[in-house]
Amino acid sequence: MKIPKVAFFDFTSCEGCQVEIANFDQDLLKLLQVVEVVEFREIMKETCSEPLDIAFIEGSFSREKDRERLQKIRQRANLVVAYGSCAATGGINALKNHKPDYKYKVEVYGADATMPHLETQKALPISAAIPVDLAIPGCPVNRQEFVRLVSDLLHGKAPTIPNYPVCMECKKKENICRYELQDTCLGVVARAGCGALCPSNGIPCEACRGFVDNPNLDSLVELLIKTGMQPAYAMAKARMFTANLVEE
Amino acid sequence: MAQKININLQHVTRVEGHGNIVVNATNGKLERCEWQVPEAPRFFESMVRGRHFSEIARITSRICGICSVGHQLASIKATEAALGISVSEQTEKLRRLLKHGENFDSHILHVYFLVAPDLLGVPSVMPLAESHPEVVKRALAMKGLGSRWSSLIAGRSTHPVRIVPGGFSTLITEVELVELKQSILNILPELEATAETLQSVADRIPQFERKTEYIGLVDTVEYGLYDGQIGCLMPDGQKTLIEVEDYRSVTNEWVSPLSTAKYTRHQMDSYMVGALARINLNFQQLHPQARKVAKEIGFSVPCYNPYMNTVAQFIEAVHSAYCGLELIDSLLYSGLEAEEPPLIQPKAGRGVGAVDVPRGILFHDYEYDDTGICISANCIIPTNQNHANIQGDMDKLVPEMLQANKSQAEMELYLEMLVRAYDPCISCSTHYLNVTFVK
Amino acid sequence: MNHPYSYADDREEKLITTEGAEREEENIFLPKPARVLQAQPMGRTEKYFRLAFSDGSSMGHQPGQIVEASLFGYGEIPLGIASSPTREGYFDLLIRKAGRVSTALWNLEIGDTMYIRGPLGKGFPVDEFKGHDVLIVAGGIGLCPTRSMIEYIEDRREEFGHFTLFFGARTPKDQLFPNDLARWREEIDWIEYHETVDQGSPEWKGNVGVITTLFAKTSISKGCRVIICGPPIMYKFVIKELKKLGIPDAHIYVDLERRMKCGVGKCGHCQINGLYVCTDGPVFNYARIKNLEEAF
Amino acid sequence: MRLLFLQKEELEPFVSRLIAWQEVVGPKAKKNRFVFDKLESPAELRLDYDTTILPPKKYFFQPQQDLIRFSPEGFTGCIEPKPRIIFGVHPYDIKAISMLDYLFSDGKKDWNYLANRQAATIVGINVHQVFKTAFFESMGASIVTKGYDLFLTDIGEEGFVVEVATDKGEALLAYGHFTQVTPDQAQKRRKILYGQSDRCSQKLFNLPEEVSEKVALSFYHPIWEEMASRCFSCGACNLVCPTCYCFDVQDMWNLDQESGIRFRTWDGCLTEDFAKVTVQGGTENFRQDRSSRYRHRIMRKAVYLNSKLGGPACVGCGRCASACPADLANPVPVLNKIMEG
Ligand SMILES: Cc1cc2nc3c(=O)[nH]c(=O)nc-3n(C[C@H](O)[C@H](O)[C@H](O)COP(=O)(O)OP(=O)(O)OC[C@H]3O[C@@H](n4cnc5c(N)ncnc54)[C@H](O)[C@@H]3O)c2cc1C
Ligand code: SF4
Ligand code: SF4
Ligand code: SF4
Repeated sequence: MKIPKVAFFDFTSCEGCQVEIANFDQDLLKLLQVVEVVEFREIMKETCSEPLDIAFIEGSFSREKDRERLQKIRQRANLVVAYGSCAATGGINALKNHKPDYKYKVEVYGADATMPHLETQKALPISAAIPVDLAIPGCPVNRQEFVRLVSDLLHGKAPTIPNYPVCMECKKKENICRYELQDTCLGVVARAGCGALCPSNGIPCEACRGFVDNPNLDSLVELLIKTGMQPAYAMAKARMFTANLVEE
Repeated sequence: MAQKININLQHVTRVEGHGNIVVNATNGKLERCEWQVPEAPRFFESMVRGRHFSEIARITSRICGICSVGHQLASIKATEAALGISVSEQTEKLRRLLKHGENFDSHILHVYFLVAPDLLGVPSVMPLAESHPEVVKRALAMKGLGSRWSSLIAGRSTHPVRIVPGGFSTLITEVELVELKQSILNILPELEATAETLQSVADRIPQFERKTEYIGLVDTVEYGLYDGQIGCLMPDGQKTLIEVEDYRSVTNEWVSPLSTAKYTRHQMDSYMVGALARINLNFQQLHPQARKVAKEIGFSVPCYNPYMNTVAQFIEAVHSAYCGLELIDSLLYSGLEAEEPPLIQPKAGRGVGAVDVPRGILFHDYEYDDTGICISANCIIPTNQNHANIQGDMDKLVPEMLQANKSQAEMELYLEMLVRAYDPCISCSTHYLNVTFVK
Repeated sequence: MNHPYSYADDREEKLITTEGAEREEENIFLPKPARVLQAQPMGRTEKYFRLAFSDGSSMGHQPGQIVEASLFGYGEIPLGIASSPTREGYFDLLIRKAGRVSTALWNLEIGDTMYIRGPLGKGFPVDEFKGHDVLIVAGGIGLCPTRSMIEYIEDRREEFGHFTLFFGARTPKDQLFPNDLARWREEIDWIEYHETVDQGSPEWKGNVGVITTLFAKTSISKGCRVIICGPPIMYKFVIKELKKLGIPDAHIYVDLERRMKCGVGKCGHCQINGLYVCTDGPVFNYARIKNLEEAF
Repeated sequence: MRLLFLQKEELEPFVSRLIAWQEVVGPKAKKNRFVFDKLESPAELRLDYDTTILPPKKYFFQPQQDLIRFSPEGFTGCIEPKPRIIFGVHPYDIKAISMLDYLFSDGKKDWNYLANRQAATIVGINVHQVFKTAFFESMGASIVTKGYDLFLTDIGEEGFVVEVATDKGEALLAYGHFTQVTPDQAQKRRKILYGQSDRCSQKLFNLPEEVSEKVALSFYHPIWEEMASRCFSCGACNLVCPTCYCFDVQDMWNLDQESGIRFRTWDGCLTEDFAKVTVQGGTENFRQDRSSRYRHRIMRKAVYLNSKLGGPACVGCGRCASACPADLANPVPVLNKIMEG
């Protein structure tokens, strides 16, 4: 296998996914033997203009003016991987999307909200601007899954992201279900792949990886109301990381 | 010497988030000198409105992936203050231990991955793997400890999962505490080696001073990181303490047409937060081992050189390692109680939480209605507080460099190093505006 | 109430003690390496492979049986064996590029190694075909498992009655095994071959239409034994035609396709009601499964 | 039948010595539930448990189990059994283990399971507290007469009557102080094991054979659609079931991108893609609707495997009922309703 050239790019995000990559510890050195990182603004001054085998993009597409930069990346890269939920679905950034434009500006900027340079659009996945070959969900991405999916790509094998709910992984971990503890949980509709990290640590799943292909959202709302949640809030509950996926 | 300087550094590298430096000068006359922040606005204060208190910290954690531990702690403290929840001594100790973990982790990341290349004369850590393999191995080992430290306590180092109002949803075990202790002990020699490396390159740190106001937490229990009052230190040594609830009287945010970020000012035109501010404020509370290292490297307070922030960070990393060891011993000595976070009854109220994250003092402020739904929020991020100070430094530094007839390349390097020294976390972008620049 | 079941009574002995080495020998997940002797693209997305086990052993299969073929790192898939056991020293597979594993296998070339477990499942009960006329109705890729039977009949021609083959492909480009087809078209003494395509092309002179239109071209004897293999929707229509001809259900054999992960009756993916396609099939007597709701 | 007696205060030293000798797993408390887990000390053992979140199948058929390790040099199988004592298994779980033993040895033997199973010593215990949704009585799983090596019956303050069923069980005796059983103790044991038939809160109103016959004919019953409309297809009901054993097989490369593993993981027939295949030009899902998947599970428990097992593939542990977030996996009301109609 020829050593592929890869580069990392970031858009609207918290950069936590990049940090997760840095957290590979000594394994990072092993990874650097199978890929060549040629550009990674957060930790490298080097830039390059050569063609890339893989461009990893973190963050949402949230300003029209980023489109051009994205298109340039697309032109250079053989494969484009949107990694992290911001890039894959819009992620947490999309939580503002369903609020009328003027409203969030006023909330944050008060009287300054009318300044003309406040233009932002909805936070969208990278795929809203350019074609993406693979979107890896997760807030932040799960390191193991990231490596596994990229390794599949390097071998020319279409990567598999689970299409079953987090409950599957949660049960394998033998956790007590949040619902048994009178709590709520979005694990029933959330796409697995994280190893049920949140329920395993005693907190509900918030579906940071988005939903399975056909989430039973009606049943979810019914279930949340049964746990005592206000109906209006039950409808909004599933929108934390998935605002772009839930209709108003 | 007639000289035309035209610096336009788009998206400064090896910093978190996007920032630009623009400097124009002709014949030694400065025409323009700007620190610009073109990061896309993200509107977190708006996003948390209408969400339940149990979700808030998980949302605001996403302001920043590098100091997400600190964001969660500040957020949880604000929520606890608003809902009138108190936490056990054990929880507080564990949170302090966690805070040290984050401090260590982030500082190592900054010192090794972002600043070291400048000091060792390479563009990034990548070539170091060849030229200085021992340095890279050391860096990875230390970074590894940093993230394991937070992960053991909080479930994950980036966007931790176990920090909840009232305590921890899952407790670290005593076995894990012992394991953590051993890992920290194993890393102490690496810290010593780092001190030596730092000493050997100390002369490459630019000599530049600008007197400014320093702001950070001042705590009675320990060196201000997890808790305390807002301490403000003026260049003349005058120190005032302000309650966290009154943070707005310190931050005084204002919108500058020059920059996309909201600026802050207190008693002077700008102030500095972060490791250098903390160390200037709290030097005497540093762990003796950290003070010893400071002495070895030749660091003393007060220090007005912003480039020295990196050195201050390293000294803090040493401090956190030793304090971590002591906290672990004290937790093991008293034995871990199997505590469950309390069941929380929502009530209407407002609360402010402050934590000194690696890049400086951070405020979260929330108001809840009686069903526990957030009705207003305000977050003030350290990097925002530093922007005006960075601009202030540039305004003094650039003419000095012009005076000294520095080349454009040198100027670029020094300006970049200046920005990097602040370890700006630009993605913490709750307050950013989106300004179109006049070309 | 005492428990009314006897499930374990006489079956418990099955759990005999076997020690390490034997277990490894019997490890049902360990494949055997096989070398690619020939590799030739066919159709639009298919590729034909001739293989031989690297240890020289023979497949020893029944026509209609399957193998699990794999490449490490990519995974494993079920494939029908496309050659007859009467032709020794090699076995044939035909692989359609469909997803992860099949694409990786498709990319192999002469000299490469494929990993094979098998033969698995139940093939065509050849003894029940002996002495009877035989009709094979193959749609698309359904030709490959049935090819093992076709070759078998060719090699043991005297054991079978009149042999008719219907082959339907989507378009002329999708036709498989062109050399075989050419032979079948010409050598009419041992095979009555009829073909059709769903969509013709300017060069195509043959029949155009769904596979059932071929029934009008010939007459099928009542005592004929029939094999059907093709895409799921084909079965219903072909069976309807066969009913019209008065062929009893018990003389019809179908070759079914389901998701498979182990091929040895454990993983559960291929279950149709109570049956496992991998061990009870993939070849089923139609009379036996016609009432299973999930079969068609 | 060989019976011995173990005094209550002799239990702890017995378990202690076993722990010193081999890995011992047993029911331990996890908040308000129980799990089988490695015992560090006998004090953790909770023989008064109602049921565990996952059944003991996890020790033989692990949630994730390596099948093959490969590298450029070659490949090897991974049958790596580890001796282990499973202490405190309820009768219904023993019965379920026997079923899996059968299913994994039926046809081709699956040594990846069987080797683990062989390496285990099973110590049974009578049910103290009945789990809230259990119905093992209706499934004929309240009593087992085989499938264990030792079986303890707690006869109260005195201690345990211990049935020694196999040589493996016999081997454990050396680690404890056992005495002869008195006729009175043996009588108490009989009463406790066979004399309690009405402890489960849930019941089937018909015999499993009758259920199986009728449910087999209820393929088009409206109840499937009714129940499944709220189903999340989450598979929780599958995974917690002691008689569910479906799995997925996947390959994965190690960091070096050359070596790697082929492994299997638990799969569930309720999940959307379980019966999905890739065909020319797309996919085909043989159980596309939630209701068909929901029906498949219930049918598999009540009907499909009966001919192999000689009875239903459900032991009435009640785990699925409590694991289902939507509260609809419980087979009892479904089966009873079909029987009524
Ligand atoms: C009895 C039988 C005989 C077959 N004979 C042939 C043949 O001779 N030639 C041929 O080209 N194809 C044959 N197939 C179909 C072939 O198995 C699938 O095309 C192949 O499994 C697709 O796998 P993939 O990894 O490429 O696709 P992916 O979409 O990546 O599938 C992932 C996994 O799902 C399972 N899967 C997906 N689709 C199928 C499917 N259709 N059947 C079974 N499992 C599936 C496999 O385990 C596969 O590895 C046969 C299938 C069966 C059941
Ligand atoms: S805790 Fe959440 S993820 Fe786990 S089983 Fe319950 S609903 Fe599913
Ligand atoms: S179907 Fe439910 S009750 Fe029956 S054995 Fe499985 S988990 Fe237990
Ligand atoms: S546990 Fe309940 S919701 Fe989940 S798949 Fe089973 S029946 Fe459906």
